[in-house]
Amino acid sequence: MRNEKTTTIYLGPQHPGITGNMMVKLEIQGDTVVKAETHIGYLHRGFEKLMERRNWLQSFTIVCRICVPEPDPNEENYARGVEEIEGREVPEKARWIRMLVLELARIQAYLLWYGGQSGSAGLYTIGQWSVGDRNYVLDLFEELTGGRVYHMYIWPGGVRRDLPKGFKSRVAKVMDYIEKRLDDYDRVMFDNAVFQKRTQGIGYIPPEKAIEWGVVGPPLRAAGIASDVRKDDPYEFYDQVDFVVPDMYNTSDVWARALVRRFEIRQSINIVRQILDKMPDKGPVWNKIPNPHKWRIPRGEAYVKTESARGEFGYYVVSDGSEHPRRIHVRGPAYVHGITLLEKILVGQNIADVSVIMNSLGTCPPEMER
Amino acid sequence: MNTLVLLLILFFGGGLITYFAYKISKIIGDILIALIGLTGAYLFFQIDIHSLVSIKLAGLRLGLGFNGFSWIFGLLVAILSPLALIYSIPYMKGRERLEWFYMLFLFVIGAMFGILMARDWVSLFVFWEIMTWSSYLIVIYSRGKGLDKVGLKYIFFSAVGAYSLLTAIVLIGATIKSLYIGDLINFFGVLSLKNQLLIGILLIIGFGVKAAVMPLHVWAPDAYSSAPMSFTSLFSGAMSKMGIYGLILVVINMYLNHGISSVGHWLAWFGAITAVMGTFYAIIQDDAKKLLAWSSVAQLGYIVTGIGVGTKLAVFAAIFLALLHGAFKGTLFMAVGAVERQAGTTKFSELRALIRKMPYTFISTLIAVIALAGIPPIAGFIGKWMLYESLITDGHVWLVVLLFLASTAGFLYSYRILFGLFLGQEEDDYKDVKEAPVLMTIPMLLMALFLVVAGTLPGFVFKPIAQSMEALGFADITYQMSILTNSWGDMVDMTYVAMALGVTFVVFLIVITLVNRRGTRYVTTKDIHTAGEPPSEDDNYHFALDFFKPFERAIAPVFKYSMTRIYNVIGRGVEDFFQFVRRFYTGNAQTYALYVVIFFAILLLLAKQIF
Amino acid sequence: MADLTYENKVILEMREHFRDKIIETRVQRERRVVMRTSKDNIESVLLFLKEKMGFLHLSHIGCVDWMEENRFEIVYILWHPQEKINVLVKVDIDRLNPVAPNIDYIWPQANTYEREMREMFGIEFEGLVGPRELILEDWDDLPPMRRDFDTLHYVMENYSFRSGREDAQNVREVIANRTGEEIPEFAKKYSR
Amino acid sequence: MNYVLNDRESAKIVEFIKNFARKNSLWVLAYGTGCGAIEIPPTMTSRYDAERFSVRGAATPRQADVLLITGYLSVKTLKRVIRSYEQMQDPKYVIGFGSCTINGGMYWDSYNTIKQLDLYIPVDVYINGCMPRPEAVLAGFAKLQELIGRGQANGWRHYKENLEWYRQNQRKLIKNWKMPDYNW
Amino acid sequence: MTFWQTLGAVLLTILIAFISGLFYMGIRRKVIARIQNRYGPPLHQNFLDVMKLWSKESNIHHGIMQHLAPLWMIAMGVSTLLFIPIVYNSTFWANFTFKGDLILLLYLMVFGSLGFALGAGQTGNPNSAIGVTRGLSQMVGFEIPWVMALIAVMIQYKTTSLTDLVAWQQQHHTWIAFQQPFAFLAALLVIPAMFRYSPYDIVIAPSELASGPPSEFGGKYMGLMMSSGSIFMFAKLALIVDIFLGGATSWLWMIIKTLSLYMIPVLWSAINPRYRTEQAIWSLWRWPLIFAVLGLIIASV
Repeated sequence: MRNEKTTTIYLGPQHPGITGNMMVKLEIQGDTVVKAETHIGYLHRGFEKLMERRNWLQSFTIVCRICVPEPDPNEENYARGVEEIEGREVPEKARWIRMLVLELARIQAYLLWYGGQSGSAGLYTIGQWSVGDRNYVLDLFEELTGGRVYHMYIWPGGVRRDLPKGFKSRVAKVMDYIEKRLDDYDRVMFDNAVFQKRTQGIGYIPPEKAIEWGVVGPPLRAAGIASDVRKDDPYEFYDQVDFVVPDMYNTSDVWARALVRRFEIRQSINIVRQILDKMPDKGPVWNKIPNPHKWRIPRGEAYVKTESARGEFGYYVVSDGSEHPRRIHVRGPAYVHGITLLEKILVGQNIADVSVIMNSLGTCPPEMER
Repeated sequence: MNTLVLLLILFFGGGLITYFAYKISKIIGDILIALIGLTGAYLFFQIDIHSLVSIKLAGLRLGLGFNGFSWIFGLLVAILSPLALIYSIPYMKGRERLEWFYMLFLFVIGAMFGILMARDWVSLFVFWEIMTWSSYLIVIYSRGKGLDKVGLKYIFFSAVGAYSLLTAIVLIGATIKSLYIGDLINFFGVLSLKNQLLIGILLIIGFGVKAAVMPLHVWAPDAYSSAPMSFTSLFSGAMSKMGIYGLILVVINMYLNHGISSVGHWLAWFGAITAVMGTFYAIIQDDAKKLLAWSSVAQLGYIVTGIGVGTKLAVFAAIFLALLHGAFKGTLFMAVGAVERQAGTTKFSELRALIRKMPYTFISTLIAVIALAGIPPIAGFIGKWMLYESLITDGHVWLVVLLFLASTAGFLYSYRILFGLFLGQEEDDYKDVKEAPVLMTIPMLLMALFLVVAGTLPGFVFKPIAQSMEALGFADITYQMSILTNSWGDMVDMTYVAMALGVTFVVFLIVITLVNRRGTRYVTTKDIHTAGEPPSEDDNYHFALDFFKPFERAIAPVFKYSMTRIYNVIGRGVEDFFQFVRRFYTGNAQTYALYVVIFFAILLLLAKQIF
Repeated sequence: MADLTYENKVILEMREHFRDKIIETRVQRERRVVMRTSKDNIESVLLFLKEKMGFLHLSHIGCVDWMEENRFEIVYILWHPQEKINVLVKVDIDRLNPVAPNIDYIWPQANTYEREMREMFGIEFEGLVGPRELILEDWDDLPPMRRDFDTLHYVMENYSFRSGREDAQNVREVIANRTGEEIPEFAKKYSR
Repeated sequence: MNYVLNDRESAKIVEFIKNFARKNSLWVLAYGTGCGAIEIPPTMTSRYDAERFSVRGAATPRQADVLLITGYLSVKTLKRVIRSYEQMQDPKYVIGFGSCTINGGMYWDSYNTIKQLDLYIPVDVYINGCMPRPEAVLAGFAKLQELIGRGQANGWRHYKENLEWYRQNQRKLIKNWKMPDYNW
Repeated sequence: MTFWQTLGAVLLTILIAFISGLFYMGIRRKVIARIQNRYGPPLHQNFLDVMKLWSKESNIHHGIMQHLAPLWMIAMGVSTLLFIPIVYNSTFWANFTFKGDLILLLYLMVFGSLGFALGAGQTGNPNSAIGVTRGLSQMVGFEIPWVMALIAVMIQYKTTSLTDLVAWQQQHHTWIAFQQPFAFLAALLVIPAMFRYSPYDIVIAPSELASGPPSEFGGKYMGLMMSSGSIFMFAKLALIVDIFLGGATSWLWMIIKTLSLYMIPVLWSAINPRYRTEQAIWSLWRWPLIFAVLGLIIASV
């Protein structure tokens, strides 16, 4: 029976306001959302099933494709999961390089977020700038790994190859450039009264419920809770670098989330600089694995997690002692943010703000879809 | 026999005959009322303006007869009433107690003619009361839920009006010893200022109730929307004009012609605020009938403003708007009635996409709405143009701003009528709806045609208005067939407007229809961009509920502010009066009774002071 | 070795409170505690962990199909925001009669995980509200994440492949035709 | 000289002008169907700036000319893609983006993605790679423009003529065909 | 002036307005691209877009009102243009300027939007309807300060005729912008809203409504809309130039003035996000309204 009390609007899958390929079905009254329902499955390609058919090394090419905007935490998670079960040591330099890659990935993800957040509020200039500047980071990746988007660089036992010559100085240069550009973004985006009006006070997540509702990453920090996997469950050498987890932006709305990210991208640039300082110049970068076709991982399981640009990225890796993974289950931040949380906080919001809120939560369909 | 008397006999006698005719056979009754309506119009045009019937009754000199000024309103009634009657035949088909309804209907028409003919206060009052009571009985005719409250509200405010009229008449009789309207107008200057103000304001209250001026408008939206639509088209289209007629009588003939313009200016402010508030209320309605009712209140606000300002162009504009309002609001109420009859409801949230089912109703609604919104080249624009120009040239800046606010906000509800009833997502619920019967569409289309013609060649309408203006005491009324001018000498030539719009429209209509004609095809409204998602049966894709929510949110503070403004103007404690006026909406019978008692007490006090 | 006091404290307290209802406990590594319970006790264990022990955050619910042992293993991974500890609570479910208790009243986001497991493994959750379809649309085969669902077989049945590299067999010739390049005699043999 | 164009020549000229306009104004439907969507923002933004080649985004299918299938298509998305494609106005073009659209790419054995895009909708240009770089995307657009200029990008006509065959393929995958009928 | 001369002038005016309007849009795209660090499309890109839209081989409509919708727009655009004096003191380019005045133009300019809204309504797309409600609400927002600014000018110069206003400015060698600065400021502030550029682009709002009212328009309908949009844009600019910036003595001046005026909303829109509807209305009822009231007070004293 048709529901006459509300009007249905599909936000996505083919919609300029949606992040990626998913759908939020909005029931609206006037221009207020009374019910929101997230539908996913448009990007499902069953990689968890596919990994069961691949061997351990082949699976590594699939994991990076799980989250398109920021593939490296996946590779990191997979590599660390396998290493944890197998007990494989990673050379010191490889761990520094991993950190470098992860932080660069975070920077480029935040730059992409700049574009998404401002674009959803109708400020297209920032998107053009930041996505354009993001190419400089991707150039670094290309030089280091050979790929712009999918790097397939961090793998069990280390990383795939050493840094090219002069790479460090180029990284430092790009970092300087981006830091300079960030001030431009601030002037146009954060100092803009219209942008402030559009983002302040919307998409409120009650801080006392935030942990319980499964909020992680920047949205949780925007609620005033300093929670960061890099601090809470340190991996690689994150306990040896100096950075601050922000908890001073605690209004828990879209504006606070934007400020948190604005703060964190600068933190990441700092971390990159520290990594460049502390990284040893010489040393192996890969602890060689046996013949991949015969490479068996002992029976065991591991839950590993990495802080991605959108929050905690967890992998539950199970091995049954064979050449193939038994089960690799991915816990992406968007899996919680994009479905239950989004459905909850969209109620009562204006339809003009739906896309803004979605971007602020870092909803990313490919990782929800598996 | 004199045609004047014949006209009255036709309607009052006809009303009684109709009563019995319907008892005998519905068909005979139907034919009879159509005949009566048409004969009435025919008789009206046979009337000699200068003929007068004088009656001496119990020492009172009574007189019946049109003058040039009341004739123009008679014209409105004479043209609108047969159309409404003919429309009414199919519309009312199958209802109960038709004999009762039609008798009252004809009584109302007769009473309106009577009011316009009345040359003395007594007969005016008698006909006024006949009109009020008959229309009251029609309002509560449908016996629907909540109608008793509506009727109570209506009769209560009518009673207030009637009492003030009566008091004024008694005062007039006491002061100038003549109940002839002409005598009052002539000797008005002789009266003391106190009496001038008292009589005038009592009369303004009396007439203002029917014209639904701001604090007295409370009854109008409910009464308009509760009566059968065939009657409402007359109720709002013509009957409210009786109030306008009275206001013109008071403001122009009495005050302005004797050099008092301040009362008029106050009235103009009331009118402008009525226009704004009526518009805002209209925007938030969900029922087409309610929306139109509020829009009537707003439109009457414009007319009252024009009268209040009282310059030549302003009064001209007011009368022009009054005639047009009869035409387009009549059309709109008829169209909504047609929709109600065919689709069963007038709620925007339930109706949708009737355009393909009821094309003729849509066309007439479209034209009437364009006239209502005042968009050229349809006639409504001319009235608004003259009104604005008169206000601007006369320096009433803030009134123009208010009226512009009302008219711009008026686009919102104008669009809503068209969208809510005729456009949007088509659903199977309404697939069996058919176009209204011919007898219903023809009156609508005729009036729409009139609006189009009057838009390009308004001179046809200007001619009688100019005559009536001269009867009001304005000299040198000049007009041209299609050119409008203001007192600064700026002008608009409607033929050029119509030509520019029409020629471009037609040329590009040909172009867009012919270009790639084979590739142009119609698709259903299910084939829309739903973000790639195939539409499902269970979901509603028609956007109708809380249509102007963002605008409502935006004006919410203004709303509050202007309400308090009005009550400040009235000069009472804000809170008290707000509470007090709110009681009218509660519909509690005791409060009305209390109000009547208080009112009487005030009247008595006043009367004691005077006599 | 790091100090594992709180990890051990969790185990002790759980042992004390639930006694033999907790089947297996171990500290997997720093910040990881693993325990196993039975299907009937899982709700009370999780509630206790959340309300009493302060494991407020549900990180993850995973499921592993141990087809050979005829069981599904559901893993609830909780996080203690103050003590920074993950606890993995495992529960086994009969593979032939896969029914598990619904816990989305404890953590709302569990709803999504449960819907996913229902779809991917065919596990029924008692009293789970929500649309049936989460990811797949009009799926009528075996739940795809079960071990006995053969994705290659399914693909071969339902999709058609572009045949081999036949489209690229005359690559060299195509390029030669376009550019006007001469193909040396010896290369013609290998140009496919 | 008194040379009058005959019908065929004038039709040719009209066709040339039409194709010129079409190729120099490509509006791309904003539909990120697969992971390739991540390379669309760089393509459209400041470094690569597809707009200088007259390529810009369009919000709804009614206004769009080009449907960019960015990567693998799951069956659920295929249904929406078909609907979006059929809502686009002729002439319309499809660019298959990434190896997944060509032969399934690295998801060749996945139960939920299609392996060969041109079985379901006609493809005018394929861009290979996983993922194709923005330069490759621009090259793909250039190729499409070249084809349009020569009047050879006729996938939409092919689709109309062989609708039965395409429908058959589509319905094989999409079990619940619940879409409004389009009066072709 | 014979009939044919008038017709020729009318057609030429329309043509020039159409071409310059499209070029203005091209310039806008280019300027915004440069602000965004890009090269941007060629200046004539909009001509190609219009041509392409007209050459579409299939065009769908959801009913007669959608078929007619762009026609209302073009009828309004063309008629508005014809009632606006373009070249001062020229009998040839006079068009219909002596046949209408400002109040007519104010109402004429609504004709198209309302007609188009009807077409958008018939598509049955909820996004279109929401876009229309937003547009109408915003119209109430900007019409009030705009009309007040115009009334201030009208009562100060005791005329409602555009020709007289232009003549006054040309004879006194000054601009009303200097004589009535508050009204000009108010008008200037509402220009972005009139053009529906950021931050007032709430009607189209791609990321919220997927382009709103025009979302079901494609092919020739969209093409006609773009054409009428360019004409109407030029008309609006010419109107403001005539009222506040002294009109023009030749087409060249008109183009220079309109183009420089056009750059104001363009540059303003490049760096602004979108308002929400009620925020847009209230932003228009704040400073623009205050300036308009000041102007009105100055004019009426």
